[in-house]
Amino acid sequence: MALVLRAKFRRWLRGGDDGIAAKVRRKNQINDIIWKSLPSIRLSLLVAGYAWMLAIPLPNLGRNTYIDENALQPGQVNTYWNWPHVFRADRYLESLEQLRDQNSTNAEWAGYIKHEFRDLGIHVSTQSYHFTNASGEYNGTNVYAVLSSPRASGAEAMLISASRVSLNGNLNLRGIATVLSLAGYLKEYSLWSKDLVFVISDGYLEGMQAFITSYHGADEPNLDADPLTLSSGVIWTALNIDYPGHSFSHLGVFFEGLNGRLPNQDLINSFRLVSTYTGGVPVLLYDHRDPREVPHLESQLSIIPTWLPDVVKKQDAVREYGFRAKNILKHVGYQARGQTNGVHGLLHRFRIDAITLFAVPSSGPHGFHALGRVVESTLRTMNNLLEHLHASFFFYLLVKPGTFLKIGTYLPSVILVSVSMMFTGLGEWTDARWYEDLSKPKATDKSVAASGGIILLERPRPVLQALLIMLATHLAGVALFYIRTSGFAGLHPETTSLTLCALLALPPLFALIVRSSPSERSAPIASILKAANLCLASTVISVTSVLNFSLAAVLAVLLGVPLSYSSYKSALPAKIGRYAIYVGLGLGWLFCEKEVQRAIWNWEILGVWFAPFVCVVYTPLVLQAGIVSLLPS
Amino acid sequence: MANALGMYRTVKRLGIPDSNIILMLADDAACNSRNKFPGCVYPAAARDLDLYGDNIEVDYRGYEVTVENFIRVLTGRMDSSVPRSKRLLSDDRSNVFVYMTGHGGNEFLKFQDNEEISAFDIADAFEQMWQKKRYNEIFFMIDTCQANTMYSKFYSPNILATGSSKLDENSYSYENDMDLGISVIDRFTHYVLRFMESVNKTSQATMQDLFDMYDPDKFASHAGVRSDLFNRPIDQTLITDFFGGVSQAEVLAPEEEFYYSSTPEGGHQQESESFTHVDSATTSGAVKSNNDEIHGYSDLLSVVQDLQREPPKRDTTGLFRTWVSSGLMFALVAWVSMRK
Amino acid sequence: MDFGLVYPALVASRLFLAFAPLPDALRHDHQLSSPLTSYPRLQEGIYLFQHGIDPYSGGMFRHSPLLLSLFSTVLPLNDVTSKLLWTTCDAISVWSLVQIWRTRQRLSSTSRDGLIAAIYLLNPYLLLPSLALSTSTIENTLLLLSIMFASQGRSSRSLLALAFLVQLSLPALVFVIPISLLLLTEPVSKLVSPSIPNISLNSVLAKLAKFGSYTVILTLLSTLACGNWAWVEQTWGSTVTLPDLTPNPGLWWYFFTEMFDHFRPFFLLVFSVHLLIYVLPVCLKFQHDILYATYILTGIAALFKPYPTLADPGLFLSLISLFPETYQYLRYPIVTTLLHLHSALLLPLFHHLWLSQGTGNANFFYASTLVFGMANGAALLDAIWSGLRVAIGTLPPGYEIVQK
Amino acid sequence: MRWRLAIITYIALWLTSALAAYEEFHELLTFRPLSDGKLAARFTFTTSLNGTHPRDPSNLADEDQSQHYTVFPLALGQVLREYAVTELHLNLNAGKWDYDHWGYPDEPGVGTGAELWAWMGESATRSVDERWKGLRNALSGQFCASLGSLDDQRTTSPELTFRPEGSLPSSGGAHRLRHGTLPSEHVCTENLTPFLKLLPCKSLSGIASLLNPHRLFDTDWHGLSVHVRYLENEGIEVRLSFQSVFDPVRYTGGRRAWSLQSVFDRVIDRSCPVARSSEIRVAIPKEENNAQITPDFHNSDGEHAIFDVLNASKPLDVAMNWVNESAFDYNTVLSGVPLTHISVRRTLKGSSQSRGRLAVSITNNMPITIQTSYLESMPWLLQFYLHTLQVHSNGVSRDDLVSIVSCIPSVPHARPTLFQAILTLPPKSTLDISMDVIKPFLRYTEHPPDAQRGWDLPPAVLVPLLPANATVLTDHPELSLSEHKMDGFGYPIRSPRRMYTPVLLVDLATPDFSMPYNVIIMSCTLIALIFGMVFNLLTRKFTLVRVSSEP
Repeated sequence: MALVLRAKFRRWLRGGDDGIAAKVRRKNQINDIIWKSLPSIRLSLLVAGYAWMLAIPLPNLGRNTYIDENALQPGQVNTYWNWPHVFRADRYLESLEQLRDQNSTNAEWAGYIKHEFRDLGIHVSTQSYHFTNASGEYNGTNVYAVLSSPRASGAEAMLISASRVSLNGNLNLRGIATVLSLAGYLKEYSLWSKDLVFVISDGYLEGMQAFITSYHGADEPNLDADPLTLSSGVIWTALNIDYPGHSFSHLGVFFEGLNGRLPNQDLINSFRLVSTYTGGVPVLLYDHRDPREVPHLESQLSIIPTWLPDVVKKQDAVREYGFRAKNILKHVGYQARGQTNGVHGLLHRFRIDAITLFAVPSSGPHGFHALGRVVESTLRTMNNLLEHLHASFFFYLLVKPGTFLKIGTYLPSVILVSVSMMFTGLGEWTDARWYEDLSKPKATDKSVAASGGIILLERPRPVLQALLIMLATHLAGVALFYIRTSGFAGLHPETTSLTLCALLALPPLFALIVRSSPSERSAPIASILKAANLCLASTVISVTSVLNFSLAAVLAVLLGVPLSYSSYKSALPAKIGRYAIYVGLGLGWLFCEKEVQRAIWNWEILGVWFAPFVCVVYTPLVLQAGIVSLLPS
Repeated sequence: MANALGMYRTVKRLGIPDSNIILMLADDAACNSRNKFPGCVYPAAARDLDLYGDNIEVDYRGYEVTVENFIRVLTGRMDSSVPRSKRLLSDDRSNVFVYMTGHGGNEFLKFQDNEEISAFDIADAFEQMWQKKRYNEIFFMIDTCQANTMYSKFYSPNILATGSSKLDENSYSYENDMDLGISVIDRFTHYVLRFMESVNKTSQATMQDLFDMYDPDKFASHAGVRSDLFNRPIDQTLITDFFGGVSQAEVLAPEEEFYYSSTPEGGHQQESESFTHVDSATTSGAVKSNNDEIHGYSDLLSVVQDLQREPPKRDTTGLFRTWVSSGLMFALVAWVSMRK
Repeated sequence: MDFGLVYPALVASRLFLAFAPLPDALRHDHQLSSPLTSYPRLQEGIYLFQHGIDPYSGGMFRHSPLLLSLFSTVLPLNDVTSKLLWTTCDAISVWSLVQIWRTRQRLSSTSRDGLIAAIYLLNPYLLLPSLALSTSTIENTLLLLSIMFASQGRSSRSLLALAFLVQLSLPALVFVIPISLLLLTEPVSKLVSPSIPNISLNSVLAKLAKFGSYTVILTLLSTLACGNWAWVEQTWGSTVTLPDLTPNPGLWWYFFTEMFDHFRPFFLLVFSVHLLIYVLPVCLKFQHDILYATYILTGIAALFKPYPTLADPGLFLSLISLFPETYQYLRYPIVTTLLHLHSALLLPLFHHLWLSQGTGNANFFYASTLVFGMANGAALLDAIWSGLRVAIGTLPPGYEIVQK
Repeated sequence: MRWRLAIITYIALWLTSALAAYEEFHELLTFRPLSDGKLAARFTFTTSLNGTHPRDPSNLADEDQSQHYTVFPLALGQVLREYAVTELHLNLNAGKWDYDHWGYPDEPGVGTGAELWAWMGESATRSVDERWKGLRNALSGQFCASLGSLDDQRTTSPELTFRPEGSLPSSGGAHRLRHGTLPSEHVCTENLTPFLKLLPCKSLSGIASLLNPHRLFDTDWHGLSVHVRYLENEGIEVRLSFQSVFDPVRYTGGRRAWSLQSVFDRVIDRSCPVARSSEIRVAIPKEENNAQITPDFHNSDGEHAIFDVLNASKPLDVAMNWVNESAFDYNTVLSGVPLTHISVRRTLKGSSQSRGRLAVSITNNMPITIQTSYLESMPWLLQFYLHTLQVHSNGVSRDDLVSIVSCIPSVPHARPTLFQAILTLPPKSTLDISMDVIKPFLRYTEHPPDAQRGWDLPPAVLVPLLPANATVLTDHPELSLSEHKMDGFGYPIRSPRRMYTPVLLVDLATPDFSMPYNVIIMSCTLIALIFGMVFNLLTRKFTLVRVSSEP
């Protein structure tokens, strides 16, 4: 039996009489099969992609974090930070509060802090800076001190910083007090292999931006800052201490940096270990507490919809899912916009792995004592480093403290969507090549693909026009960006938004009066435009996914379905309706004023690419889809 | 780190001079600025005994600790300019003691985290030593994970080998110093050293006694012994044959490594040096005079003044040459474009 | 599109771009200029030379002594002159490209001229290196000039241009044979109806001898310029021994970064020879249309040369505008385009991730260079296929073409 | 046990010293309280071999006549003879010398890491480079340091900055300088042990007995150095010195009072019998009058309180105390003016691994124009773009202030850059020099085990010079450069005041060290694929086949 089968199979392979012809036939058959099943393939890919995204927070997905760099040895040391140092911190706090109450000037703050550092015998200096952008000016004075460690060459450094304004808007007095007291305490050690650089930066972000850019000699267009008079070595790691409240219950870790750059995961993990085991302080992602810990707040913390029946809501798996989902959503919110929350994010672009320790304000139980010990032990851990943190530990998705997803487990979701878009585009492109010939086939110039008896003729494709349309839309995007970031727009945001919306939305309507292509002989522009649009979008998504996963995911959600199913074969009202939707999708953001403001500020002061990206890449892509839906078939 | 230094101290205590010890240490634990107790390395968290002491000679340290150097030390294939303190000066009467510790695995031992030495390498090196008559007997001791696999490939005669753990076993650290933040010494070495403390130059303790001391429960691993290549009965082999007197030994470890030998000649050489000092000489209490005027910066100044006189000259010939060549280049182009 | 209008417009806009404010990082970008073509290194060499230090005694300067003597004497290199010079080079290249097209069509002017010019000048692969003042632009210009003169049958000029090119970059040796063959044949398209031309070996040898003599003269000039032979090892030698492992879009650098020391010489030999293997087969297969062979060889050189920049594949991609007859027989143009799109985005991105941002490691950029290699390989293969496929023309219904 | 041994050595040494007389051994320990509460201590052990000459390199071929030393270190002597070294300087330092607050060091060579330089006469039989290699290895064996890796990639001859400190014998050929630095080298007990073995009294008696590694290696800065020089019509002199900066404030928690016991954890019980002179000198702070030194010192030269260890009462524990100072007040000193003529800061800007910018800013603290020589001897790990050299004085571009004396560009995998220039510093102003640098890409075999740390780059060396007609200095005697530093025996240490900048750390791009096989496989696969397909197309011929089934 088997023998017969094998013989049959072999004959099928060899194709009986004429081998080559049979091979070609078989190839065509396979092509036909693939071609026929293409729509279902792309659909299934799309569905699979979105399903994967939804599956990311599942409790049984993800693995426990571990320390990859053996040298770190987190939490292996005794800490000697103790009440005397806490008292000193309290004394600093008192005088800082005086400064606050007399609402002193930047210079007075700087003067006081400088004096205190000098009293400790640490070389200290100040740097005043001056930012100007469309929306206004920012002045301030940083204080920075370099404790050059004994016995060491001073070629490496660690940075401990506290910004004067906390990330929740209050003054970060306790943070500053902690740093001052720590400086005095750490000076008694002689075991630092790296210099310690203490920075009390003015303002919230801009102070540290001024300091770190002039430390690395990077030139900022709209920054005017004093040169630094003290220098130290290469900064490897940094801790930013943010302690706005009176006391705290948890330590939250903020880690997203500018343009979606993440610090090495080892830093976060070792901090988590130290904080949990040395300091005895539980760790949170951001300031997001687990609803299950605080039942009375559950209603406002949890994102599980309330209309669900309790049977579902009380399921632990469901609550776990909700908890993780909210963490991820926060992460996506920060990373996709490329913004940072906390000073640490400004350091990443200089290859400094940095995180912010945020003392989540609450009525206890912890204070200076716990924080000091955690920071001391974390610094000892960072001090153990012999090399840059280099294990490829920069691509991860923290779903909750101590649990993360490897890149292999979350990236495919986005890639699947982009692949499906790519297939759609290719299908559209090949479609446009053939048209059904209803007349009798003529003898000349036709190549025939025998597919189900229908005779398909080849036809030219108007590539150039399509490409020109795309180019035009992207140029429009550039214009949009420059106008929106101009000084005028800063003054009258609403009017600008309206006019811009109109300017961008109306011209494509002329596409309506384009007469449909004279004959079947040449493919409709719309199909080519759609194909190109989809290929470009898919490329953008897949390329972005390695740089900034959250952004790619958002793009995949926003662009995936609308672009794949943009259609030009519909009646006029439908066309208009579709177009309106696309306009809303592409330009709606113009009207969320606060978001736009923040994005522009981030671009001008910190150089975050989110705003230009939206204007020059995202909006044009959507508009192209809109134009597709306007164009005649 | 403490493992190797402990051995070093032991063999030194049993009377083998530094000149016959070759110590290889890959990291500078003692004076690393991360060390809370500078210049000290303690074998226990109690920190009662400082292994580094104030008298130690490290022959290979830092990046010098490589597989290549280790093999060269064993086989004696050295560049002529390598000083004798970095050589293993042994002959067919020398007993060599080799001790290695560090991160290991099945039949390999890591050096500096970036290269490995395999059991075959060491076995071949020993064979070379045997053929070049560089040892009489070797006692090989190793303390790593899966240590016993390292001596499984030996095939040269007169080698006695022992290891801390067998295949698929880790050898665990004895205790952890919470001030240094590292684990200080491994169990196997810790107990071997403790045993050695009971040995002195005249001790009659034999290898058998040492091996009898092995205890899987204390080691948390099964230490192994290989004596089939060894042609003497173990219970008549004195520890001091390897660890003391005129014998010779060697100790090594990749993370921190150290190796030690003593040859009769080596010994005498040292002696003779220390005696040539006494010698008659005549007195001349010439007091130094202040008046020789060689000031580094004075002739620097002259350079400076020269510089100020004429600005740095450009090499005109080079410029001339370039002019000529570019001229000729253009001539060529012109000529070619003239031609039809 | 009228060439008379398009050409000046394009050149003007190119000039405008040259003087537009551009980030300084452009000139240091590893994709746009290799150690052999980088503008800052050229400046450094000239600076050293003018301060009486032999630039070839160090490892920094690897440009030809001809450039050295030219820029240190006749046209002193400063920002303005160099921008002007590079723009002129582009203008010349475009002009000669159009000339090649016209001679190929045996027409004084065609409707495609403008398009061809645009395809060359607006090609980002060519535009960016030229804005970065990479000397690979000059190499492209010399090659195009040489091809143009060759197709016009002016042997001395074309061979001289080629000799200059070889002085600048050794891998250009692959063009010696096709150019000398091109001088002996017609540049008109014979792809559709191949007919074997009869070329006497002696005439080829004559051309080669001529080329040889020019090369010798220029070599002597170089030696005269810098007074010793050190330059040979620094310029030509570096393309063979690869002393500088700065990343580039090519396939060599990472291979020889990771190579074991004792295999290095062997693989250097293999890679260098491999580049030459293709010359004869390609010339034989396309002897009916040597211009096409030359075109294929530009693709091969761009793919396999030791220190490529984006300008090399760029030239290959732009040259395709000379052969419209092959378009309809390209098998997978869209795939090639997408590959190029991806790699064009990935190369700078991964370069940034590895060297500036530090989150990615070298393998990222290496992977993107592999993608780039695939893209170029796909383009090359498709070009060869369509170039051969043209000869058969359209098929009767029910038939398909395969290779046996 | 211990004292018996001591007595035996005492007698032996007494005998030998009685016999040996044309060799002299002097030992000196100087203390200098520093402005920021720290304490600089410096041990100097000088052995001079009078009436001898360094070996003439021209007769290196024939057998060397046997040498007989009593107190002169034999091991070192043998090395010097074998390689015919005229002058030799070896420094092994750890820490960063803070010129602004500590002033000039007593021993000028304070660059972090190991530094070795030697003047050797040329010889037909064995070339200077050959002997330099031998010397490196010999010393690395002698002092347990990895000086062997000071190979050609790190050796230069900056003759402008490193002048001979002694005299060069007129006999023999011209003399050549070889200089190399190893910034990542560290100092530890294993270096001190052989160092002590070179001393006639080892560490048993005399001030050498104070050299307690556990304390010395805990200091903020410490370094040991060996200097050999030949003085015309005197002889060969070997100076071993150990220099360290203690921080009494850190030990005592606030006060800067110190004593031998507190800093060394030892006192002097016995003096070294063979020493001609054995002194402890404590610099007396000028402005502060509340400083008191115990016990009463024997004599003083105004600046220093001098203790003669040979006939002081044992055990000797010198102590210094500031009466009614409960805690040291930093606030006054840290705001004070720098103690050196110029202050130097060198940084490497930029965070990319492909290029950066080297910035040196030099401040002239003097009211007069100063000239300094500036030396960069940089391994090829950092390559200079000299054409981007920019010079700004107080923000104004002043290219005329820098005159390049010599520049030898680097060769990858082979030779370092040598860049020497003379800078002119206008009075009370800051000179900013900066130039672009590019970071090369190394073969994966060239990276060290801890490749991701980066490479330490050697310090730049500056030598401040005054124009000969520096009369302006009358009102700044303490800052005068033409004043000779006197060491213990009233003759000048003939060394210019070299200033070493801190070392830099450059991180070079690293390949993936686990990849070689994968890379070879993947690259070759791609190339082979394209190769195969190209030749497939070129060699096979086209044929038509009928595929459609219907006729």
